[in-house]
Amino acid sequence: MSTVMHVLPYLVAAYVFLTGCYGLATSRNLVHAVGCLAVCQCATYVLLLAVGYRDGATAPVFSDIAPGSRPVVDPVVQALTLTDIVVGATVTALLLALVLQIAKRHGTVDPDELRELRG
Amino acid sequence: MNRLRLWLLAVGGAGLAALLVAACLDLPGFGGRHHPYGDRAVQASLARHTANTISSVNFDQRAYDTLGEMSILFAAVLGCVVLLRQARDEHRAPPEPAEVARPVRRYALLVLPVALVTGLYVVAHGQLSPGGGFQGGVVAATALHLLYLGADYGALERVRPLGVYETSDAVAVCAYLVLGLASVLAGTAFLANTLLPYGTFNTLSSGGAVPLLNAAVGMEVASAVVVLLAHFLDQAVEIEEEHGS
Amino acid sequence: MNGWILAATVALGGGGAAALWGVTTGPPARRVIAQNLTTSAFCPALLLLAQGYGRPAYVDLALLLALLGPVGTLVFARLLSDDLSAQDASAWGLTWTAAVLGAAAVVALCVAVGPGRAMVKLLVIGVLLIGGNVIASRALAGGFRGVRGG
Amino acid sequence: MADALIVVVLLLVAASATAAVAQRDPARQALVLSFLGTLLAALFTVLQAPDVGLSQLAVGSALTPLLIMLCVRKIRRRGRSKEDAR
Repeated sequence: MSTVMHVLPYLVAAYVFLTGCYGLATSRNLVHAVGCLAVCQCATYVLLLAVGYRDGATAPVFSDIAPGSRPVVDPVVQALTLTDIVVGATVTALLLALVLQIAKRHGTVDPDELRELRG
Repeated sequence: MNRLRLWLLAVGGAGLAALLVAACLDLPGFGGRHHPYGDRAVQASLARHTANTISSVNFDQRAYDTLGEMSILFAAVLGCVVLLRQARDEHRAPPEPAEVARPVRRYALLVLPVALVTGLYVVAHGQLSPGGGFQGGVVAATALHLLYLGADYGALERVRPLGVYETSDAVAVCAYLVLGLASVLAGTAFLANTLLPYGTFNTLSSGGAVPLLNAAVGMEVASAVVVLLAHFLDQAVEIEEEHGS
Repeated sequence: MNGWILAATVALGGGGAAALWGVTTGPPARRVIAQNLTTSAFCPALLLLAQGYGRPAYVDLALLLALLGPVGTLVFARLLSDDLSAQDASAWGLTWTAAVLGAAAVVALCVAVGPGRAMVKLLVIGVLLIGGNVIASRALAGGFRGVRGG
Repeated sequence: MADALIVVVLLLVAASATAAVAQRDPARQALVLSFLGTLLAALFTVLQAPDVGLSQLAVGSALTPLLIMLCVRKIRRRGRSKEDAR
């Protein structure tokens, strides 16, 4: 159990990332592709937080516990993940705006049809 | 062509999967005790009387990175505004008000202030309990859009003078920069948290400049999300293409 | 470790698996109902986790979910109203069962924390959760008619 | 006990990520993504990161689905008005 437990979160992160990549590559709709990219981003959150986890520890937030009374998890990766989520959300918004612009200019959101239009 | 692409994807994916699994097996085990950066970050945060260590990392120890994050958000919103502007061959057609069931309308109008206050609470307690400028800003901005969901788009447009939100977005980014420059003028590094007294641990005014930077980020995020959603809503609801063009 | 975390595990595992199944299969109406069920399963689970870890600060997560979960459902109810109006998207039995389970969790937690500020916060979350879910169900069952234009 | 909880939530995350990719219709995918966002918030709580959980909740439960659904509606409306014009 314990050896599996030591790598399981990382493997789940890798699996989620690869699944998102598969969806991204085989997508027939650009809006769906943006959703798949969001799934890829989820993998990075899981990986970062898994690196910072400590068994039996709690969050390094001392509003309701005394400092030093319990072991705490790594706050640095949590701050990184927070930035990651913000950037992920803005990337999603910007890409969706681009998709809308493509739909307007070319009349389709299918990447294959778009390639044919290009000639 | 399509078969070739799938084969290429399969080969690349298998290679990437093998590399990722090899990397995972070599990573320090999940739940280990060795977190040198984390321990030092907690000590630094406690030395500056900030109860929420994550806020301390974001707005004190790595405040410069947060400035980068803010500028990404600002630039992304700017990009969306440019991409989603009303083109020359489009016109605006005010939508007909939707028929919303009365309980839903009442719920939206009742929860709207509650959600706004919750957003402000999350921003204000960012340096104490879980939360902070980003989370609270998104909640407050989402709360405003209950007006669209529960009433109709016209009601939202009346309480949302877009220019004000665009200005406050820019003002918030400037405030963050000015706070950083203030510490340079005081003779320390950019965004160094040495200017203000650290205050009493676990009170609203503790942590030196952390609450101020937190509030600036909260304001920026809230107005950025409002501007962003406004342009998407305009596109989805109001702007129509001219026929026969 | 303790019963609270066990209860949260059951809520997250059972409720999560059921909601995932509902969200991925079936007609659109059922998927949206399952999306609404997500909030009513996860919000009590987050409350139980806060109690199980002994961290009152974690309660904020449940508060935010109780506020924003129904908003998410309203988004779908409004923007999918064309698809939903063709089918019957009401599931009152399920809604009230979820409401009773959520209320039971909140009452159990209130007994555990005792009177005080924490209890007031728990009660607020409970009211928001149950009210939000009932209203979201109402919105799904034909709360938006004729949203063609807007 | 804590490990069992983490395993349960991680497996659910893997399953719902697969489901999100497998749904080819954007509107249906948005439903799964909103579920995934809430589930990730629960995972982050279990991994003792309430701050991150809060922001995932704020973004994933309402904001991202709203953006995707608005996008879908705009594209659908375009298609409809094109057909009307024809």
